[in-house]
Amino acid sequence: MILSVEKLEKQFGSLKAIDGVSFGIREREIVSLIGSNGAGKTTLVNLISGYLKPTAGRIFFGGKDITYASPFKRIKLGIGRSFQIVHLFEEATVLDNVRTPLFARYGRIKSILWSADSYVDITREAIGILKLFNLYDKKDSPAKELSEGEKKILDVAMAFALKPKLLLLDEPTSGVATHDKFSVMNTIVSAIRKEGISALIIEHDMDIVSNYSDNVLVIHEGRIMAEGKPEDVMQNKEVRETILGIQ
Amino acid sequence: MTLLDIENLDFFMGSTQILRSVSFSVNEGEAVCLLGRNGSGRTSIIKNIIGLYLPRSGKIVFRGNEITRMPPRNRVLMGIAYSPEDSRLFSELTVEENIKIAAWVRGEKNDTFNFESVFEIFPEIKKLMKRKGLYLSGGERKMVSIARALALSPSLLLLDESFEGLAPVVINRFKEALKQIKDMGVTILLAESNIKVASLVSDRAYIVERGEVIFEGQPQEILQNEKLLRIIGGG
Amino acid sequence: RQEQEKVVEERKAHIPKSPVRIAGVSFLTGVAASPFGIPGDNTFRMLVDIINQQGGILGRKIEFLSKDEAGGVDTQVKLARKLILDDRVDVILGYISSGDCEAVLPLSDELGGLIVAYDCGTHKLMEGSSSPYSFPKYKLGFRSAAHLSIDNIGLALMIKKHFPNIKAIAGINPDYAWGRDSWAVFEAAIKKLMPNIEVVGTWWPPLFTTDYTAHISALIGAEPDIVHTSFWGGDAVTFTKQALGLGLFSKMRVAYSRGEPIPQEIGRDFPEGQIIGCAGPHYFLYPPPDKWPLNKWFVEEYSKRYGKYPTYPCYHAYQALYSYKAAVEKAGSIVGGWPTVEEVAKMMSGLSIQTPSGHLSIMENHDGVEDVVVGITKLTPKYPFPILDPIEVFPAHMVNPPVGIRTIDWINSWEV
Amino acid sequence: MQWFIYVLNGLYFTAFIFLISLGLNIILGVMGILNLAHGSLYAIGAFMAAWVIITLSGLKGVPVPLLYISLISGALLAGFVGLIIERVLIRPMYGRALEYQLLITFGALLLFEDLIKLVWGGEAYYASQPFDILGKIQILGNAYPLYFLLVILVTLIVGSAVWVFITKTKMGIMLRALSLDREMATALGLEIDKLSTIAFVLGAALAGLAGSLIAPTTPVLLGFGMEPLILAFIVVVIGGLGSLKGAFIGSVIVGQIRSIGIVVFPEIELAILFLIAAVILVVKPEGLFGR
Amino acid sequence: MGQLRWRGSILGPRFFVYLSTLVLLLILPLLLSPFNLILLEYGLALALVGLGFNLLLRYTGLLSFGHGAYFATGAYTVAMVGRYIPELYSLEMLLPLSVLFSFIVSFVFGFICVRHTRIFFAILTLSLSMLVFALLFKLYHITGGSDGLYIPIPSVFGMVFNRRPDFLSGFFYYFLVFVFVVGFLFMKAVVNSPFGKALQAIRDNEIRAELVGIRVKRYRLYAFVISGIFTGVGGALWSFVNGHVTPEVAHWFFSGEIVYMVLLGGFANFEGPIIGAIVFTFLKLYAMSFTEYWMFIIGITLIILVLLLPTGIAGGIYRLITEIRKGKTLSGI
Ligand SMILES: Nc1ncnc2c1ncn2[C@@H]1O[C@H](COP(=O)(O)OP(=O)(O)OP(=O)(O)O)[C@@H](O)[C@H]1O
Ligand SMILES: Nc1ncnc2c1ncn2[C@@H]1O[C@H](COP(=O)(O)OP(=O)(O)OP(=O)(O)O)[C@@H](O)[C@H]1O
Ligand SMILES: [Mg+2]
Ligand SMILES: [Mg+2]
Repeated sequence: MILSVEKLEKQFGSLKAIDGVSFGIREREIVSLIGSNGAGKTTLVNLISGYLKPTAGRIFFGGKDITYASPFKRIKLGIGRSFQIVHLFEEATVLDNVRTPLFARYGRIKSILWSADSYVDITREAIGILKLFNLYDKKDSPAKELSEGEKKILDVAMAFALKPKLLLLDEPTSGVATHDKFSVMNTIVSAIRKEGISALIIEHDMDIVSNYSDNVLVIHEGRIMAEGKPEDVMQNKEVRETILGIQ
Repeated sequence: MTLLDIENLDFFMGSTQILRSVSFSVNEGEAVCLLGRNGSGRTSIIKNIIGLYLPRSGKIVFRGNEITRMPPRNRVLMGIAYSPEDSRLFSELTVEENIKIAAWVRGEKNDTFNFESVFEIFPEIKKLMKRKGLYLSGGERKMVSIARALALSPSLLLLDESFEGLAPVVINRFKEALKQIKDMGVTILLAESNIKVASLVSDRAYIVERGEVIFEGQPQEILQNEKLLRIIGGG
Repeated sequence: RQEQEKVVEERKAHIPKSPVRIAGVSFLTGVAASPFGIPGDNTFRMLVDIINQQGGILGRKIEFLSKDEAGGVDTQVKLARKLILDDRVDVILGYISSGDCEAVLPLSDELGGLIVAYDCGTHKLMEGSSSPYSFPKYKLGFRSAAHLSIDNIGLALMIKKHFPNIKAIAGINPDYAWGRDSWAVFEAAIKKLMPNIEVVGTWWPPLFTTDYTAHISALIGAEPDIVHTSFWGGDAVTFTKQALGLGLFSKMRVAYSRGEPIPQEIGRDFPEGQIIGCAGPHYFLYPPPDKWPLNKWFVEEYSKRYGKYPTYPCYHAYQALYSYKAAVEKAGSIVGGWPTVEEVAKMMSGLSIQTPSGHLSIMENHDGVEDVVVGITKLTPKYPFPILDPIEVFPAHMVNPPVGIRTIDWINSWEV
Repeated sequence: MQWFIYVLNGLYFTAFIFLISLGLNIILGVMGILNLAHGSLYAIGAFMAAWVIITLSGLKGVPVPLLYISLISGALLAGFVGLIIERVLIRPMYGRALEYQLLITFGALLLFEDLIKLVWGGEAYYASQPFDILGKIQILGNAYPLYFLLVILVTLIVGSAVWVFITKTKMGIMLRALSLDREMATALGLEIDKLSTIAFVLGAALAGLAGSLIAPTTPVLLGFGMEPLILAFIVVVIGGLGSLKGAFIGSVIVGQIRSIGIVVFPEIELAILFLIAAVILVVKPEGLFGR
Repeated sequence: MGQLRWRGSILGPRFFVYLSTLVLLLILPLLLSPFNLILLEYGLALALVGLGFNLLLRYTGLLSFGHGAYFATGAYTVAMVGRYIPELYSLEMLLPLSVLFSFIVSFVFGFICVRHTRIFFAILTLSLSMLVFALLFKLYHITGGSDGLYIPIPSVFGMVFNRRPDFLSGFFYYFLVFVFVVGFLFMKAVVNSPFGKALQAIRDNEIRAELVGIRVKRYRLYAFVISGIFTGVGGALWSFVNGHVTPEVAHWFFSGEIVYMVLLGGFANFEGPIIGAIVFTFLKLYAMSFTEYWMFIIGITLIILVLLLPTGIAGGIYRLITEIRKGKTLSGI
């Protein structure tokens, strides 16, 4: 188990957004997190990545208790994430968007007197990642000039550049056109598999869920409704009714 | 009868041309879909129609009146409503206030807005009424944003990627609702990237590619045409 | 030696045709403009016109450059540099703010230009850091008026004379050098003169405070017999009005170090029995116009032109311009021709002239000395505001420290 | 019962600073613009009121109540000037970067300093008639000027009215929507221009009202607006950006601390306010009622 | 776009502009009147401030309205040493001391301020600088209160100068140019380094920056401190030129002038603040000696600038160059 969550709870005022959730993610496993709107998916990811502090429960990562660790600590431990709403360095070029995480990862970010361009290896690696995500053509445009979908792809590429052990992706393909959804997912997932990274992916599109995940976690009103292989979960009657809307 | 007519729209951002001579039209009571890849220019078209962007040249005609350079407010008063792809709720106002504001623009008195029709489409909203926009989940925001556009009781509804981020069960419900809305005589223009969703709710579709309209036809035609499918990326 | 004589000969013959350039720097904007800067500047302009009509200085007309003192000390330093290096003025007459004086006067020697401070009050301007100090501090820098020691020593002498039995005093002074210095001199003097007196509190509201109610209430709570203040302009008026409203004057007296214009501003409401200093011998009833025609002429000329009575900055402006004029004429008559700035400076040191308010002497430390007038307010049917009655005139030697001794050291050396 | 007077003094100061910071905060909240020229609007209000009062009391047979009504003139003029500032200077600034928005109001501040001088000259205005006429009353054995009580009362009324307006009325909610997302408010068809103008004019008029009310208590001079502006900043920092409640509590804190501080620690006066603001920000970075 | 193309080669036109500017700076004492040379020195000292300020504004996205505080720290370091420890009063001691003290002050203030961004940051820096102002003002017996303190001419490695104009137009001018060039090169390196990229990343999106492993607040603090030190050194150098320092340099109004001059030059360009600092110095002084309504002039200039030339002088020049280049290529075809 790279990640295990025990009896996690999160209360917002009178609302219990996460209500006693326990589950685990194995190494190299890709888990999809599905559920209706407002079920608590983003909240769960925020708890794991440290952007929210739980009201009860524990989170372990690689055997360590990280329940109250700072987000920064968790990044250093190897938890990477993307956001439901993209967060880019809007004014910087696409290349620099990917290069900056690399500088941080290689501990070069404090270098103050040498030009960024003089780090040829890092630049080369960044270009490799851009090629992987089909963004190479745009490498010199400022990120703000990308379309919504391109931004989404770049966002994932940036999380990827950190080479985390566990990648948390919040609707990585929402806003991406249908076909590109698959190619983006292909890229991400093959990269994840190649690097042996584990992932927790929030996704609404069941085609993608069933294509790319090893395991599915269904969450409803803050509790786990079902858990298992995609095929099995999608046969679950309750899931079909409340989440998928299929009678 | 054409409700919305767009002629030779050229739109620039800074010095880059985003839209190239875009022309298309939407008939009254129709549901029309703009299909295309990411970055093809659909959002730009929609923002030109609501007036957040101004074109360099070309014409936008609504109900026979040219509205190309009209301020957004006038367009809204003429019956155009818009739900953006990133929802854009007023984060410090409650859901109720978010929706009511739209009703006020339309001229409703303070407390007469009837939320029933909204609850019918999105029952989820009922329990969110007193929550601030800031604290909603992604999908909840989407719903409120659509509800807010509906509260303007528009005759033309502009929906930008409104199905994104909604759970399948909600999508199903929303598709049904769109049909009802259409039956009530509201014209719908949606920007979509998912041809399957588009084919279910729209009568006609345009394909936008690199800022140009390159195809017009039935969604079914596109579904059957390999080449078109590749262009819009609808695998 | 022949060479030298030739130079002197040439100089005698040579008085430039071009006008003499005099810069006047006063606050034309900002809060100090209306009470000080504009009256001072008005006076300069008026007197320049008059001198020019009478033929100028040694036959040279005056070209007057009127400059704003606003913008802060660094702006003034730059401006003074420009005036001396770039505009090549013959003299700068200026500065109301002590801070500006302190910053600008060192430039006189650094840049080789003559600078005459005309109104600023700090007693430290020409003093060294310990007594006895060597003088002059600046070869080319002067002040043509007495400094604030005359106001505050005058008040102390007045209190000793008229209210010898008081037990407690307090101070409320604006929180900047002017207020701090005024209080320091006053406190030293009164403690020396009346050793048993107790200071029950000091308050330091910032300049241009609009609400003194809290201070006034605190003063009332502290129960002094006399409150010392160096408020001027609007601050003095605001304080007085609000103190009236809160009933302060029914419980204590206030001694205003430069209060001369305030009774006029406030009118009949201004309470009787308050102690008022006049910034020198500058009071509209002193020197008595019938006995001192120069004052009569000055008051008439000024009020004809500007529809107002001159206030003390006007007198100070007169002192600056005429002491420069006198020094140039004196130096010119000795060296013949137009004197250099060094020659003018030599003449200015030790100069004594008649002014509308009596005699002004500029001492060897380049500081002016004057008598001081202090009075106690009293309502009379003749004027719509209280006038000063009785009036005391403390002569210059009683209220100005001798050359070479710092003011505070001088006061501390008194033997009462 | 001296303490009672101290508290009353604090309330008076609160009233004065509240009107200014309320206006500042409304403009800040709705338009996202920190109006550095706010002090100038206050000064304009003060000059106008002083001028009107002096002019009126120079005329014969002007009834006394008219002097009090004329106090509004400052608010009106400041509101009108606010209208012009908003139309000419602020309107092109929407959507522009923060530094431009700040600098344009800084430019306006410089401009107005000199315009005031052009219009009213460099001399001080003394317009104390309304203050003098009311005289003083005895409260628990202490004299207190009645005019100050009037100022407190007016502020209470105006403050409550503004609060109701912003939080309860349709217009107020629309103003808040505007403050949150200008582009979306545009797309929804809100009357952006009208709402912005209302907010700015309201804020400006409140500053002008403060100036008007203060004019009878102190001579009105050039450079009059600087100090209150700084105090209003402190209030806003303490209370929280754009928060009405914050402006109120912040003013109360500033008023009372100043009043008590002057009695207890006369040496540090204003510095204590900055220190308290700094401490509050260290403990609660967004201010007491910040978003 | 033109800027992009030049970036590649060291020997681009930009390099030649720099080089000729340096040569010009070195021969200017022969060309300018003593007074204008002094103004230029004010400008150069402020240019260092502008460079530091712009590291925060342009590269870290933080608008400080309180840089006067660090400026004052530098200037008052000089003044206080002159007043209390005259033995140390030499240029080679004063400059390191001003670095030290502006480091301390900007570190402490930065620590509080970097938790905020945007307008809150602006108001907060403003308030803190007013705290410095209030202290400099209040501690009259130590700081000279509103009158400020006199700044004597410093000695340099035992050399003593008597007249300030000689000092300023001789040794000190070249020293100032030297410090300026060093500061310029240092800042240039900073903004192009990975550290500079990190700052820009923080400016663009602090949530993401945190997420890619940049300690946002700490880096903001680094930037703040570097900026503060530049400003402090600028203040120290300025004080030698000015010969006097008062608390007004800590007032927010002075900080506003710093913002003004940076915008005047154009903050979107690296060189903008330098141009702005020099032009502003001349503009303000000549406006002041031209009319008593000088505030009106600089106010109107500011407004016109913001409305019509938001990219400042440097931005205007760049646009002009781009346009000319475009014109050339077009006519070439
Ligand atoms: N800070 C908060 N305060 C109050 N309620 C909150 C807060 N954040 C989230 N919520 C509520 O908690 C619930 C769970 O939100 P969450 O964002 O986790 O949903 P989600 O599963 O990600 O949904 P979606 O698919 O729509 O993004 C929602 O009902 C939301 O409104
Ligand atoms: N500020 C900008 N400057 C220059 N180009 C921009 C800017 N914003 C967007 N673009 C470009 O405009 C094009 C059209 O964008 P638009 O958002 O209209 O596309 P879209 O079809 O809605 O795509 P998506 O599915 O990603 O939302 C894109 O190629 C994008 O790169
Ligand atoms: Mg979510
Ligand atoms: Mg789009």
